[in-house]
Amino acid sequence: MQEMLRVEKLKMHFGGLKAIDGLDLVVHDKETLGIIGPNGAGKTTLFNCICGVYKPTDGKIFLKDEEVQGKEPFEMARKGVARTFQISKPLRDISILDNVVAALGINEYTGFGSILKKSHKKEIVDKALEIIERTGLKEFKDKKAREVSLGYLRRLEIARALAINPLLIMLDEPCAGLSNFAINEVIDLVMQLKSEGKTIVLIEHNLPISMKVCDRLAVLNFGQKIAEGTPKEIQANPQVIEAYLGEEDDDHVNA
Amino acid sequence: MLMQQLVNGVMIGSVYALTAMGATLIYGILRILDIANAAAYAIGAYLGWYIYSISHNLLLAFLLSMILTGLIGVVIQKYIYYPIISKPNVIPIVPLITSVGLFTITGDLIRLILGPNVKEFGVVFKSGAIKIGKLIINPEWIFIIVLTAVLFAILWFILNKTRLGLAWRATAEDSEIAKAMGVNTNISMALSYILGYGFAASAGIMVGMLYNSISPTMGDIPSYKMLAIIVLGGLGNPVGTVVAGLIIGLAETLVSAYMGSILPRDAIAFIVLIFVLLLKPSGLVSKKSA
Amino acid sequence: MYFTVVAVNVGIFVLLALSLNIIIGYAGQSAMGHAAFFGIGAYTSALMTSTMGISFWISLPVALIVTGIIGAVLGLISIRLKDDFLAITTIGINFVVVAIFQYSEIFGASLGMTVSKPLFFGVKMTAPMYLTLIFILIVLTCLFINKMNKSWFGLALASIRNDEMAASSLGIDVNKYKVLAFTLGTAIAGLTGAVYAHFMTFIYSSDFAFIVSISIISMVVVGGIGTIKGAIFGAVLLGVAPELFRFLADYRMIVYGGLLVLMMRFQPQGLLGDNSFIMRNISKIFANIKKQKGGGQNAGNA
Amino acid sequence: MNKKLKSFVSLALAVGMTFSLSACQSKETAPAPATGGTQAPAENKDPIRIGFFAPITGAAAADGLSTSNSAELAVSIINESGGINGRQVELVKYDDALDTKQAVNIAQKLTTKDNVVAVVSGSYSGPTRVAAPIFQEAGIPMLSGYAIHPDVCKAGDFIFSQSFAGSVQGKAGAKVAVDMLKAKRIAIIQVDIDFGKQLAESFTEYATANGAEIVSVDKFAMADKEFAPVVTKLKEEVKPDLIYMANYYGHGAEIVRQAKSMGLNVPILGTEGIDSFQFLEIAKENAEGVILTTNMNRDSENESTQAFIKAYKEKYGIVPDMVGASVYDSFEVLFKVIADVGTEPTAIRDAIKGLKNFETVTGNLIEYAPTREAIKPVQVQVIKDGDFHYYGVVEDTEIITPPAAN
Repeated sequence: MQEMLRVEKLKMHFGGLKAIDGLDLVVHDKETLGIIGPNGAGKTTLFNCICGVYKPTDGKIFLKDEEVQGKEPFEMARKGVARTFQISKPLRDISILDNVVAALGINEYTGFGSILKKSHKKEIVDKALEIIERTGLKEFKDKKAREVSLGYLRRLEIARALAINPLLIMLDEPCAGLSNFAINEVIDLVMQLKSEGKTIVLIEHNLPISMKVCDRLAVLNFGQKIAEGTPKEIQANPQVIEAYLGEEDDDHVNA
Repeated sequence: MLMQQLVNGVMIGSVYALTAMGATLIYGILRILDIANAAAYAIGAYLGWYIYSISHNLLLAFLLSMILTGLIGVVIQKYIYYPIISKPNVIPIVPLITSVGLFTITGDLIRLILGPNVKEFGVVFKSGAIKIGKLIINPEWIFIIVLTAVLFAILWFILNKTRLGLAWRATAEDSEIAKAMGVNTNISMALSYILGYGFAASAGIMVGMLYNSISPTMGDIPSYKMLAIIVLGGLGNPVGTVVAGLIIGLAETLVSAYMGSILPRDAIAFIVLIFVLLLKPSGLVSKKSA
Repeated sequence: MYFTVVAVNVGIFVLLALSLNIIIGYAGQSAMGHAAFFGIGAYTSALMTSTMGISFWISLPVALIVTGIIGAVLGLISIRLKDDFLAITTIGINFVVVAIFQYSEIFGASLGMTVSKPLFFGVKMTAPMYLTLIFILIVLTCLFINKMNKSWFGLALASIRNDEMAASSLGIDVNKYKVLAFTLGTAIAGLTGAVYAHFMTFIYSSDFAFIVSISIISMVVVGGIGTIKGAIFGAVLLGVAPELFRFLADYRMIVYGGLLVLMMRFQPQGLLGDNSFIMRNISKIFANIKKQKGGGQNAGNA
Repeated sequence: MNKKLKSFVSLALAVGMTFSLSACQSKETAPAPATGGTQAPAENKDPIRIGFFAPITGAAAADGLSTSNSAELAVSIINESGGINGRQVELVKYDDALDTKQAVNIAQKLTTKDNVVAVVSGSYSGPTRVAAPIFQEAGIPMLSGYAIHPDVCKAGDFIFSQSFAGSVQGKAGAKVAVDMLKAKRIAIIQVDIDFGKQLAESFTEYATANGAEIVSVDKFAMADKEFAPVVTKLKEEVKPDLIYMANYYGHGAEIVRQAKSMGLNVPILGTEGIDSFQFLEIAKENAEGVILTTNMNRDSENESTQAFIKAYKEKYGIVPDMVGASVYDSFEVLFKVIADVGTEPTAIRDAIKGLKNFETVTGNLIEYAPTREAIKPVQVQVIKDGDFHYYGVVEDTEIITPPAAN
């Protein structure tokens, strides 16, 4: 199997806090890799390092054999790494359609020259509408992003990720805060992408979901990978149960 | 001469710190860059002048003027700022423009009621200048430095040692969460305005005494210099504000004493500000170390 | 003639509001020192025409470019500051630039600069000619902004305004576009300054003080931030206000300040902003007209 | 669709604005006569309209009030005495808020809509300077009360300055410093606007040519209030034997207060900028002994001077200051020439040019120089017992005649 993404000895320290501390990780082409772990394990920090939001303290990141650590977020996006955000970040005061069109322009943002290029050309709008149709946002296409509910904003994030025609899609807790109904819809959407052969990295707190969707799981704790394997293997791993599942139970008790 | 100039600088710096203290408090809690705080400074000075001229009691002039100006602050907060900042999707420039409007109204109102002319404040310290060796210190200066220190101590105490301070800090973090925690955010905000405008009033009186003059345009310079100071101090941090006030006071004094008239004073304050922000984008004293 | 002159003055504010709107309205960056760039353009062109004897018509594009370059440099410097920090830094830039005008002999220092009246095909420019020039510039600026809004550039600015992190995840170089927005906005302000200097025939450092920046921002916000019509409407409204309120004599500034407060209190989105009182009614009227038209057609069919 | 509509609306607005304005303009200008009242028959009983603008609001509102008081007083006195040749005078007054943009609008309104026959500026140099070319082009005479920017009168032959040129007062100050006060080492503190700059420059020129040395120059911004650093420096390092203050009353009061409290006991020489009751009020006893050059002699025997001071005090409850007196002068000049030659603006201009030895409240106006700046003796006053009193007068022709236009 070909490698899509390789993370080598990645470290991300904030002052004394070691958010990620010597992490190795491989994502294969066309697989869906789940990242799980308790709160503060470094999952979102990992995403931010891969996407260029943080400059890693140490270590290397390869995207298809190209060294990419320390690149700017917009460069990573142009290289084909699409992401969604845990706290969704829609472009609130423009329409859903424009949100998707903005993503389709990924290679058009060249500077002053881009003033001369019209954004809403017919083929672009058609393409955007197609993505909107696929992600189930059709009836909201003319609504402003701030006017639609959270469930649809998650879809919008996925729609934008698709629109940049990515090599790799990174989804950061796409189901957090959604109703069961909305969760199922988002899962269906992810399964659909998976069946189309997209490479996906998924952070998902909800274990049953990760188990159902992912081909492989990597478990993080304290910025390190403590286990990796198929969902079945992970379920049986005592370390994981202690670090993760146990804590989850505690959470429930506390709540 | 250096010693005397340092004394001058500290004194000017204390005036700045005192002037910016009220605006710092309000920014720290409500995140409003309130130019109208300079209007409170002028109103406070005029009220203090009026009360002093009929009562000849300086303490009464200070207290009554601070309370009355603080109450004006509460009214403005309740009926103008609060409704604005509690609307969804309001850009931060909106309260700023509102404060410019309020500032314009106040200055002109004072002019219409009491005339545009400069008025003599009329409090004169009988003791005259104090001489320590070659150093000369005016009694007004000592008064200003003491007042700045006292107000700063009060503010520090309230912020760090009282329930009100806790409520303010909670409101500053997130007013929704503060409400959920049982903080009465309305009262907490009202109190912040009483103090913020009251401080400004005391600064106005103090400066009126220092220069023995008050005028409707006396708030013009503080209106923007205040902004430079609270930003330099790290936005909303009283410690930072005092440090920033002193830095700007000293910088202005030393530049005009040793480098001659290379730049107007206003520009010096902002050059210091830009320089510091480039090195430290979050101001001199960031929020954490407050 | 009086109205022509007032119209030129208002037109200058319209251009300033439109240009500032690119930075604060479209790119969402709180720039509070726009008058500095207005001044840089004014002094640049005054220097060219009145000191070096170069034609006014050449000084126009030069003022545009020079101001744009300075805007880009200052934009680069302040790019890493956000929100209130950016706001205050740009205020600071305003003060420092005014201080430079005030203290440099080359700019006439405290005496200001006398600017010679330019010629247009051998004829001294008159107020109606200035009005025409300003009008052409406004139309060109509107067309440009309109074009920009429909382009990838406009979409990039909209993305940055809404969420910088999201924008960068869509392949937008946020810092570069912010600087470009600064460059465009300040360049147009510089061009406006060039026209202003020659129209007034005298410029002085305090013509470009912070208070002028505040007026321009008020115009953009009162009209409705982020729209062409809002910027124009706000500039016209607040630009003619001092003349309109003359009959109030002494109470003029109070009324002006009061209007500002009331508008911000009750219409913070601006008079022509989204969902403002006026726009709701206008769209209602349009909807009614549409309905009636539709009804009329139906009746015709029947 | 929506965007198209948006652009259409905005374009329509812009077009609408221009057209409505130019439409108004054509309506306005067409029926109005070229200049007011010029071809009027001798029996004309219409009021004579005189324009006036001053910074009534804004940062210079105190001067605006002072000058606007004078203007109203002058007009009410002439009207009570029956007007000019039986015609009443009507004051057309505007507030420029110290804003050049508004001054341009006002000048345009005065010339094209208000049909004034002449104008007095009660404003600072900026607004007066931008208004001057407009009056020049319209052929309406303007008298500038106290704006002394050298370019004001350069606008053309319709523009006059009622104040002596800045260079005149600077030189007169230097003469006082060098000849009367025998100063050798002089420190200058100047406000950094045209007023301070011009006075300081001409002061320096004359003083250095006559054996004195300028030992320091400190500039500060108009809004500055804090002079402790400068006074400290003068006292401990510079040690001058005279301080020349080219600034206004707010600055002056603080400088003399600081000097007193720091124990800097040298003579202080001011200018007309501190000629205001406000200086006395703020500086109090610290002002005692300060000498200044100005245009009005409070101890003058001149009847009109005393009458003006009395009338002003009665009407407004305060004593007039230098800017007020200058504006009052301007109106007196206008009333005189209009009474002599009528209301035709060109005739008014010629009459002003020809005016000689006219007694005003600020003393004898000898004549207007070829640069159209008033030539009159420079009064030297001293502050004694909390009021301005006669100290001397500078009358040397070579000093009070402004240099020819350069």
